Order: sequence, then structure tokens, then C-alpha cells
Amino acid sequence: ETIGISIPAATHGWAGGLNYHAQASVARLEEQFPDLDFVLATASDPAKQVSDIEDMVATRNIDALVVLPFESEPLTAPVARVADSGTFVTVVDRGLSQDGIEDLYVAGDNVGFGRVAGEYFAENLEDGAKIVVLRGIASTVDNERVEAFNAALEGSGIEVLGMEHGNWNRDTSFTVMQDYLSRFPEIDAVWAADDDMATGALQAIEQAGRSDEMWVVGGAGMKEIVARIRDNDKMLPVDVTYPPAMIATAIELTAMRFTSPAPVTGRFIIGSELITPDNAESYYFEDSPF
Amino acid sequence: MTPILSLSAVTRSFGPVEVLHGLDIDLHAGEVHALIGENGAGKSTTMKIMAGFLPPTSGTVRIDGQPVTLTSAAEAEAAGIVMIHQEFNLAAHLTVTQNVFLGRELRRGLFLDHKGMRAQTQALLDRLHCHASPDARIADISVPDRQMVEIAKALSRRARVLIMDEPTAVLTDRETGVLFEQVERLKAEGVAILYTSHKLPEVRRLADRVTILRDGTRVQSGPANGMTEDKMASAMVGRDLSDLYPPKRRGGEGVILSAENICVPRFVTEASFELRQGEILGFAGLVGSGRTELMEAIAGLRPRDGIVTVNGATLTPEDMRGALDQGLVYLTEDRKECGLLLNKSLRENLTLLSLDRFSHGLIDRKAEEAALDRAIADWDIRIPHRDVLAGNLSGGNQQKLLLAKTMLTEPRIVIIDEPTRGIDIGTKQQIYRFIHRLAAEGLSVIVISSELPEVIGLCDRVIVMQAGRVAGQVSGADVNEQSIVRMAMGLQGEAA
Amino acid sequence: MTTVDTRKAAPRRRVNLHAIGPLAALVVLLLIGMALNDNFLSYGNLTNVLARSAFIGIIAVGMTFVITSGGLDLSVGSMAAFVAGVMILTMNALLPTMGLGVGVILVGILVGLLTGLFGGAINGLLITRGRIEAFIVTLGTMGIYRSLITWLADGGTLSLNYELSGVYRPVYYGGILGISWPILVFALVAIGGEIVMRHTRFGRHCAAIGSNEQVAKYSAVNVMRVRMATYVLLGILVGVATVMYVPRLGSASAATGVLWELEAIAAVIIGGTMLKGGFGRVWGTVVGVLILGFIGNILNLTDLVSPYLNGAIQGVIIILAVVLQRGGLKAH
Amino acid sequence: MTTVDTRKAAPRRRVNLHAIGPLAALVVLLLIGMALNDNFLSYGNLTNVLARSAFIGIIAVGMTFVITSGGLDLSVGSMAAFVAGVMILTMNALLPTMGLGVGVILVGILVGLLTGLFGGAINGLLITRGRIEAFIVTLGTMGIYRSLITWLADGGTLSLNYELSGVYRPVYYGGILGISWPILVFALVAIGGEIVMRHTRFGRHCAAIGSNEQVAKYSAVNVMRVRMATYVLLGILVGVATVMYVPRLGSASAATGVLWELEAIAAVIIGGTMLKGGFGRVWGTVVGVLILGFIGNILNLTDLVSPYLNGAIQGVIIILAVVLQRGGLKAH
Ligand SMILES: Nc1ncnc2c1ncn2[C@@H]1O[C@H](COP(=O)(O)OP(=O)(O)OP(=O)(O)O)[C@@H](O)[C@H]1O
Ligand SMILES: Nc1ncnc2c1ncn2[C@@H]1O[C@H](COP(=O)(O)OP(=O)(O)OP(=O)(O)O)[C@@H](O)[C@H]1O
Ligand SMILES: [Mg+2]
Ligand SMILES: [Mg+2]
Repeated sequence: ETIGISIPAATHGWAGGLNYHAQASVARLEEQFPDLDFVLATASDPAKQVSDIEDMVATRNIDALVVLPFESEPLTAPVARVADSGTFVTVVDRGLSQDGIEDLYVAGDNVGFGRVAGEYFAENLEDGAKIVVLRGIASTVDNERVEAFNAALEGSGIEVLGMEHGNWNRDTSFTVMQDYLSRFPEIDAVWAADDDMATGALQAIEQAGRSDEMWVVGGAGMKEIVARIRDNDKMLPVDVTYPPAMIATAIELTAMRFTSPAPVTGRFIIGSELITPDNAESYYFEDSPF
Repeated sequence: MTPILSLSAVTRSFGPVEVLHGLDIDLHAGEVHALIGENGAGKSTTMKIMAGFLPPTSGTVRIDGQPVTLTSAAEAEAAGIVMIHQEFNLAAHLTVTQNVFLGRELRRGLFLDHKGMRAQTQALLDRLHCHASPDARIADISVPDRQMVEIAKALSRRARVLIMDEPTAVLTDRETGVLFEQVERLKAEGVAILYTSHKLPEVRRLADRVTILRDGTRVQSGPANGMTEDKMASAMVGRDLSDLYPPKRRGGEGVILSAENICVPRFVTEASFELRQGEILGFAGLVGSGRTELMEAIAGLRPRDGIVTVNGATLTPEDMRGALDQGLVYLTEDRKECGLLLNKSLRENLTLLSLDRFSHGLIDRKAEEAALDRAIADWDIRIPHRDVLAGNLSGGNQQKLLLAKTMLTEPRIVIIDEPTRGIDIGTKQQIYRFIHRLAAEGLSVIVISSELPEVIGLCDRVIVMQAGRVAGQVSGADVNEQSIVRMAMGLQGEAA
Repeated sequence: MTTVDTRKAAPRRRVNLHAIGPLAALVVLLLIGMALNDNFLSYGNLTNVLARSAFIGIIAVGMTFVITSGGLDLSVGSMAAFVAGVMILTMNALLPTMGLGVGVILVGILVGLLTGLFGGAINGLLITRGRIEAFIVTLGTMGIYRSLITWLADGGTLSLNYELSGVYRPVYYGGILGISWPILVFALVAIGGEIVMRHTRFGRHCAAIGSNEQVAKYSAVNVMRVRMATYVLLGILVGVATVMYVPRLGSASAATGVLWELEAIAAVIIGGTMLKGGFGRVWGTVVGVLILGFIGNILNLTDLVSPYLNGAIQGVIIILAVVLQRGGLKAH
Repeated sequence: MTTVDTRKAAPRRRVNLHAIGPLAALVVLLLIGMALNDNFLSYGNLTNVLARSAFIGIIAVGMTFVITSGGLDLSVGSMAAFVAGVMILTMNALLPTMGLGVGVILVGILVGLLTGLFGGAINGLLITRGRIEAFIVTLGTMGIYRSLITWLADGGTLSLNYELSGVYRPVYYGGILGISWPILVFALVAIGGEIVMRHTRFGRHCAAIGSNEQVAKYSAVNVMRVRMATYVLLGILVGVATVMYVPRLGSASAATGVLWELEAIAAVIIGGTMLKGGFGRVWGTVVGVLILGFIGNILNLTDLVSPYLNGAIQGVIIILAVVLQRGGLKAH
């Protein structure tokens, strides 16, 4: 049997982690189950991803599809057609815009991601505290997270000074953070919504010599960040998980359908959890590139 | 005495076509050698081979008696051979100084010696009585000035052999005189000079030795004294050329075009004139007197003030299409920059101006080909093969193609700027006849020319411009060199 | 001398190579595809590749005219995204009043074409009347359209109403005689483009302007109007491409049409059109588009290499495709 | 003659507008920045903007030579990412044997410069010897380098060893006399570039080749060598830029240097260099880089508009900046 996997290309850190875990689990499973074939395609935009899926169906005769949609809406109809043709479909992370297409759904919790971060800010900052936000690439994922974050802040009296896009990119975030620092004499905390962005922001804060003034909360659970939390870095009190390893879970579950008698269907939501110095050790994976 | 530079049994082919067939030629120190021949005879090709720009297909190039293979212009230059191209060899974005010293910039240590180069350029320009600024970009100076810059560039290279391909084609008599002074000086210094021109009186005046080419073969070579212009002409063309100019004819009475108070900012001030039906009207004046700009303005190619009427209809400024619709067409003096698409085929060039005649929705390729056949026959365009790019035609044949392109619009009024620039004497005669035939058929022709004999021989009435103004006009018996020159120099006011 | 023969033969061989260069590259690519996968030449796969190449293809045909006349347009990708967004918003807005049906779709298509035309006209006006370098104008409008679609979509995705999607879908997935609509439209646009480029005044004038603007002006070519027309034509074709694209994905977002401009320009140049203008051929562009389309397809046919290296292989093939016509390019 | 004087004066007026156009745009931008935010002119903010513009700036200086001589290089952004990756891998690998210290960093810098030189040489060779259009060659190598860095980083991020980072940091964050190193290096490169462009044979020959390759060749300019040299120079400058970039974040990934090529080319053209070659000026490029840098900065310093529209404003300003020198562009 052939399993097709279609994921976004490694254009930023989290997607890089995703790519790593996808390839690692493919390698593992291919060894374990010589009967299983895998086709992995990475796409840099939704249209390319639809093309990839078309190619898998037309030329590789896939029996199952694991897809992490670049965007929900454009992928809905194409994936629905694959599902209609009897192929087993696993959707990862970003749900399709129609219910009931996929056989298996493995996802992170974007709303939870924003909420957990927002709640941490609300609990740990005083009324009137000032924060700045670095958003990701303009997308539905980013919107969901930011909305949930804002909702969690509601009533806390925390003032959001600015929300600019750091595009899940270290360089952009460094730049935006530098400019935040020039612009606002008083910043108490930064929500960087992604560990790559947090890395860039930390450098800018350090450069400005304002490390004592504020702390930063990132997201996703990047190795280096987790390590710093574990080591009680004052600037990085916590992190919110959004593990790219979910793709490995999805691939393995899909493979199980062909290798074990147990029927595999349903929804697996991987909650966003708070990494604190106390539990950081259990989120640290030495070998992962992310 | 061994010649400084010589070719023996040189042939050259472009694709399957051989254009030079076993040519021999010797250049001696302190001698001006003229190479003459019809358009497409192979003069430029010969010169390029001698200066290392083209390799010969077979045969030998010798310098001081030693066979050499010149693989680049740099090598030739190192051997003291410098060439002035018929096609301008200047970078349009660079300044005069930068062009003059291109490839051999003066330096002080690591850096360019701007002052030194500028001063030397200025000196060269002064020597050539050229008023272009050394800091002007080539794109911004006039065609004759560009030619002078080419000459300056060649002079600055201190050559042992100077090869000049039609250097005077775009020059007026005065500038030609300046150039010849320099040539005499170089000759006295022992430089060997190879030179070509379609202006036979010049050849007579300057050359010590004349080689005549016909269809890529040397038909005659010998000392210049004893060679009359007529002899040269008939040896070139292969037939006798009597009556270069057809008998003069007088235009009709009806005014077909009238221009009133035409002003072109920076170039022309309040010029007015009338053109009559069936007339050949000449425009004379020094280079820079604004003739070109005036005519471009009338033809809709430049912004202008003033009123132009053709057959009673007023032309809109800057609307060449509108002027064309009224039967008025202008043939540019700058065929490289304004006239032809050098990297396009003959067919595409020929029909570009009158494409609507060939397209009824789609372009009629057959009709185009037929038009090209006709143009090649009518204008005697010598081409190696039909698919040749316009830029690969010989200079004179390019001019013929341009004439053919313009006449394809079947105009009623033709303004021809420098009609015979780079055209051989035989074809010149044909063109003059052609212009006459047009006039006889009732067309009206304006001829702008810097060659006075041409204006005098061709036109019944001549308007003289000076410094952007109409200085006056002469007609009938007054059309002679003296009165025109006096007026052009501003020595005489409104005459007629 | 021996040199004679080689010299005689060389130019002719070169020109031919230039002519067939891109075709040869395409054939080689197809052979590789056949060798790698049995399904490569299947009806389904060919239809897939051709249909999805249609968007870039339609745009690239317009780009051929722009580049031939010495211009450039970097904004086509974001313009496509913007047009898609406008179409989707319009159709969604009209749905309540006009009801579900072909009417809404037709209005949407019209709006798409007009938006494209309008976008092209803005580029053209700034370039001809404003006399600003095409690179800068279209770099600017590229950013502007990309921003506008992000803003229209509020950072997310604009989706066509689901039922409307169903009505519109056949425009991408349907067809006649087994040939899907995008392929048909692409073929029509390409044939039309080839005819216009080679057999009409407009095409001739484009090449003339790109070759030497001054000469074109002296040949009574209305340089401004022709140049303007190339951008408007390209804008309309962006509209056409988007009209075919919307039913494929049913949505538009900031990620729509990213890097299409680069792909379109690459296709044009692989096809043998000169980036500096003066010479262009539409059939070459079509071949260029197919080359790019099949490269992507072939990379999906196998997993010979790490997916990380796909881009490298793509780069190598693009260069190789042009090396095949190297001798030809020299001829110019 | 009276006509002479007017004729001389007119072109000069135009040229002046062309000359000061970008400067005027920069000044307007600075005034807007001052009006919008008090901290705009602060030492800290200016240092930030200048230092972060330095990468693009250094590359854009090299790009000026490439474009002036009629070329183009789309690969600089991915080349920078690749160079950064190679540097980081080298330094990390040397750390155990060479021990923590300046030595490792110096070797890393050398490797960075050499990799850049090598990358530029490959582009140059393919373009000059292979006679392939620069657009295609560098589009190809752009994909290749981008893939290679993704592959080297295994899809993720390559990070410089933490202690080594500490040693290397001052190269970005340090400086002398209150001027940080990137700014100093940028200034040196810019001044050097300006001198080379205006006062050396090489610069002169670049313009000549871009203006008319045939003429340059006939004037005994070694066209191939000069063209090759422009790409090698650009490659080295990409190396220099990367040497300044790595200490900033100590990491490289597939996201490094994305779109730098577009920014660099835009800076060059905003600065008044002609895209088709023949005329280039380095100081203009520097102004162009600063314009782009300050646009981003100003947009971050205010929230006049939705951040979604930042790109649109950026686009509008780029076009406006060039409109300011429109009269000048007409002169060409
Ligand atoms: N690059 C080329 N490719 C093909 N044919 C060429 C090329 N260069 C010259 N020819 C042909 O060689 C022949 C001789 O041309 P050449 O320029 O030497 O003539 P010429 O004697 O200088 O004429 P003119 O007086 O018109 O300048 C012409 O038929 C021309 O078309
Ligand atoms: N682009 C330009 N910019 C500045 N000056 C120019 C430009 N073109 C031409 N000139 C100047 O304008 C003057 C008139 O040009 P032009 O030589 O065409 O006039 P003309 O009377 O037609 O003379 P001729 O036809 O004999 O050359 C010249 O002195 C020249 O220096
Ligand atoms: Mg000649
Ligand atoms: Mg004139």
C-alpha cells in the first residue's frame, strides 16, 4: 500500500520541524513495514499542494492521504474528491472547511494556543501592564490564535501597544521588535506567538539592554527555547506547545490502518500546554532539529 | 618598400555568401589610399578585416610583411591599426571623454585621470573645431558631432594605420575640411591612411592612390593623379555616368503645404515657408541650423507651436499618423537610431511604416514578400540573402531600404533628410531621377542636404536656415553656392 | 581554408537550435517522465498538468507581449490574488439578491475580467504617462495588491460560498470532448497570442518598440498606446487566468498567486523571448510553461531525492533547458 | 548663436532632478518619520535602521555593478542563506579542534567570503562562458541555493554554537566611536563602490558594456572578464553581508535572505541606475537602500493603518520615490 503525505514546505522553523518529523517517521515506518510505500510532497502554496495531491492520485495510486492543508478552504474540495474515490484521508492540524470529509483528524489546538498564552499574561501581569505582540504570517491560523489571545486578555486591564506581523521569521521579528523598542519606552511583556519570532525578539531586547524590563512568551516548543525555560531564564518564563511532531502521530496512525486490524478513525486533538521550568525537561528532545 | 599593412588573396563569406573574392591591397606609410566602390561592394568588410574586427575566411593579412592573425580589435590596436567605423562605435550613455578613452583610460595610480582625459579630449575636439562638450553624453549630441567624436577617438590612439569608413558621410564641407587638415598632418607624420567615401571630389582631393572595388573584386588600383571623377565613377559602376542631375523643373502654382511661425523649443524660431505642388524644395544651412528639427516638428515627431496646413487641412502637432494620413511623410537622417530596426529582417523593416496597407486584420505575408521583391528591384538593394538582418546590410543599402520603406506609404509630400548619405554615385543618380519622377508625377518633395551640390543640382528653390531661423530663400538662377553659403553663415539677410 | 565550411554552417545550425531548443528540452523532460513512471503519460496525469499549467500559461502569453515590447510586470501574481478576492466577494455579495445560478457566476467572471483590465491599465498608465520604470511600478503594485487581498481577507482566506462553488466548479473540472476547460482556454489564448504576435500590426509594433523605441516612433507607431495595450492585455489575461483559477480552489488569500510572476517570466524566457525586448514568440512561452509544469510533476513522480532538494533540481533543469538553446541565444 | 545657450541649459536642469530625486525622496521620508514619532531621529533608532539595512546595502552595491553592466542576479538572497549555513557548519565543526576563540571566527569569515566568491563565480561562468541569460542562470541558482540551505539545515534552523555566538556577536552589535560595525562596513563598501564605479577603469567598463557591448568589445574592453568580475564582486559582497549577518541571530534557515534579491534590485533602481544597463551610481543605491529601510521603520513606528496594508503603503512610497525623479528618467 502507498500512503501519500502532503505538507507545507519548510519555509519557517515550525514547518521545518514538521518536515523533519514527517521524514523521520516515514523512514522509521518504511523500515518497520517493508510493504508500505510513502510519497512525501512539500508545497510552498495552496495551489502547489492541490497539484501535489492530484499527482499522487494520478500517478502513484495512493491508498491513503495524510494532508496538512496549507489553507483550509482551497484544499477542501480537492481533498474531498480524494476521499470520495475511496482513499483513506487523514487531515492534520488545519481542519477542512467541510466536516466529515476525513477519516482521521489529528490537530493542534490553535484556539488553545492563543488562550493559554493569553491566560498566562492575564495572570502574571498587573492591571495597566503594557505588552506588544508579534503575529505570524497573515493566515487563518494566526487569526484564530490572536483572537483567542485577545479574548483571554479581556478584562485583565492589560494594554496591547502594538500588533505587527513578524511572519514566523526571526529576522522580521528582530526588526519589528527593534522598532517596538524605539517606539515604546515601557514594555512589560512580549507575546511572540512562535519560538522563531521569540528568538528574534530576544536578540533585539538584549541589544537594547532592556532585558530586565520584560519577558517573552513564544510558542510551539522549540528545543532551544525549552532548554532556556528549563534553565530558569528570567526572560523566558514559559512557552506554549504546538508540537510539529503531530504529523508523525498522524502518519503512524494512518499506517496502522494498513498494518493492524484495529480500525483507526476519529479525532485526536493535541492540546496546547504550558511549558514551565518545572515540566520543561519532559518537552525537551535532544535529536529534533526544532 | 614593404607596405605597413596588406591583404593578399583575402576572401570573406557571410553564411553561404562570399562577399570578397581574393582581394589584394597594400597600405604604405605616409600615403592616403582611397577604397571606392558601389554600395555593398565590400569596402567596409575589407576595412574590418584589416582592422581585426572580422577574420578573413581565407587569405593573408600582413603587417610589415609578416603574416598575422588579428583576432581582436585590441590586437590590431596594439599593432597600431585604428579604425573609424561607418556605423558609429560609441556608447550612447557615456560622455564624449569617456568614449574617446574607452578601453585605454588614462590612470593615475589606480584611479582614472579625469582631468587629463578631459583636457586631452578638449584638445582633440578643438583641433577638430568641434564644439561638443567633452562632458556631454553621446546620446545628447548631434550626428555630425558624434562623427567628430569618432574621429577624435581614432586620433587619440596614435595610429600607424588609420582606417576610415565614410568619415565624411554625415559631415558638412566645413567639417570635412577640418578632417582633411588632420589627415594631411597624419600623412606628413608617416601614418598610412585607408579611406572610403562616396563623395568623389573628396577622393580626388585627398587620395594618393585609389583602389576600386566592384562586387567584392578589385577592378582597378593605381595612383590617384590621372584619375578623374568620371573615370572613377564609371569604373565603379561599370557604365558611364553623365548628367548626375536631371534637368531642373519648376514647381506648379498651388501651395500644398504651408508652415507658419513654427517654433520648436530650443531649436527653431518662427520659421515660415510654403511648398508648392510638384516642387522640389531644398533646405540648406550649416549643421545645427535646425532643419532637421523643423521638419520633424512638421511631420509630427516633435512638439511645436505654429500652424501647418496640408491641402487646407491643419495638422495636429505631435501626430505623425495624422500627417501620414494627409500624405506627408518624413525620412530621417539618422537611419541607425531612428530609421531601421537593425536586428530585424528587411521585410519587417520595409513594411513597418505602412503596415496598415498590408493588414486586413491579419498581416498579408505574401503581399509583404512581394513588396520586398519590388523594393529590392526598384531600389537595387544588394543583399547577400533574403533573411539578412537590416543591420547586416552595407550602409548604402540600409539607406536604400529606408527610402523604400518611406516611399511605401505612397505619400504626396515627402521630406527627405540627407537623401544620399552613404549612397554610391551610381545610385545617387538613380535617386535624383526618382525624386524628379516623383515631382513630375505631382508629388512635392523637400530635400534637406548638407551637400550643397546636391541642393543646387536638384532644387529650383532653396530655403536657407541659420541658427534656427529661416535666413532667406533663393530660386532660379540665384541657386548657387555663393549666395547660399553667405546666407547660411548669416552674412546676408532676407533675400527673396 | 578549412574554416570556410564551419563558418558557413554555423549560423544556420545555431538559429535552428534556438528555434527548437525549448522543444527539445520539453521532449527530453517527457522522456524522463515516461522512464520514471508508467502513469506519466496517462490521460489523467497529462490533463492534470496541462490544466494546472493553464493559469501561469495564460498569464505568460500576456507577459510575452509585455516583455517583447521591452517591459516587465512583477505584479501579475498578486494581481491574480486580488482579482480572485474581488470576484469571490462580489459573487458572495450577489448571491442573496441574484440567487444561486449561472447569473452570479457570469457577473463574477465579468467583474474578474474588468478588475484585471483595470489593474493592467493602472500599471500601463504609470509606466507610459508617469514614465516610471516598469520594474518599479509593478514592484509597487505587486506589494499593493498583495496587501489589499490580505486586507480584504482580513488576514485569512476569502471563500466562495459553498453552493456557488458547486455551480462554478465545472469551469475548472469540466470540459468538452474530454478536454477540460482550462486546457481549452489556454490553447485558445496561446493560439490567439501566437497569431496576434506574428500576424498582426500590434505584434509587429510590440517587437519594434522593444527593438528600438525611437525607430518605432519614427515609423508612426504610437509607442505609448501600444505599450499601454500590452499591459492592459496582460491584465485581462490575468483576469482570464483567475476566472479559471477560482473554481479550482474556491478561495483567495495572501498565499494565492505567490511567485507566479517569476514563473511566468521564466516561462517566457525559457521559451526564447528576449528579456530586453525586441523579439518574442508565444509558442516558445507555451513550451516554457509546459517545461515548468512537467518539472514539478516529475519531481512528484519519484522520491529519488530529499524533498528539500526539489528546488535545486528544478533550478538545474531550468538552466539545462536553456543551455539547449545556448548557441541560439548567441545569434542575437 | 542664441540657441546654443538654451540648449545647454535644458538638459542640465533635467539631469539635476534625476540626480537629487532619490535624495529628495529620502529627505521627505525622514521628515515624515520625524513628524510621526519623536524617537525616530534617536541615536538608537537610526543605528538600528542603518545596521539592519547594511546587509541589503552591501549586496545592493555589488548589484549596482551587475545591473550597470547589463546583468541581473536573482540568486543573492538564497546565496546569502547558503553562505550563512556553510559558515555556521564550518565554525561549529572547527570548534572542537580549534577551541573557542577568535580563530574559529576568522576561519568562518574566510569560508564565508570564499563561498560567496565561489557562488558569484559560478553565476558569472554560466552567464559569460555558458552564454545563458542572467535571469535564467540566477533564477536557477536561486532555487539551488535555497534548496541546499534547507537540506543542510534539515528543514530547520542551523544555529551557531552558543559560546561561539558570544565571541562573534560584537561583529554585529559592537562598533567603534559609537558606530556599529555593520554601518561602518556598509559605509566602507559604499564609498569603495562609488570610487570604483566612478574612478576606475572597471567601473567605466561596466557602464560601457551595459550601454553597448559591441562598442565595448570594439574598444578593446574584455567584455567577458569585466562581466565575470561583476558577478564575482557581487558574490564576495554577499559573503561580506553574510559575515555581518551571522552574528546578529547566530542562525540560518530556509527563511534567511528571502526576497533580498528583490529588495536589492529595487534599491539599485530607486537609486537611479538603469535596469537595462549603461548607467549606474552607487551613492544612489545607498539612498535607495535607506529609503527602503526607513519605509519599513516608519511603518513599524506608527499604526496609522492596518498592518495588513503595510505592503500597500510600501508599494506606494516606492513608486512615489521614483516619481520624484521621473523627469530625470525621461532624459534617458
Ligand atoms: N554581418 C553580415 N552578415 C551578412 N552579410 C553581411 C554582413 N556584413 C556585411 N554583409 C554583406 O556584405 C556585403 C558587403 O558589405 P560592405 O558593408 O562591405 O559594403 P560597402 O562596400 O561598405 O557598402 P556601402 O558603401 O554601402 O557601405 C553586403 O552585401 C552586405 O550585405
Ligand atoms: N538630443 C539633443 N540634445 C541636445 N542637442 C542636440 C540634440 N540633438 C541635436 N542637438 C543639437 O541640435 C543642433 C541641430 O541639430 P541637427 O544637426 O540635426 O540640425 P540640422 O539643421 O538638421 O543639421 P544637419 O541636418 O545638417 O545635421 C545641433 O547643433 C546639435 O548639437
Ligand atoms: Mg560600408
Ligand atoms: Mg539634420
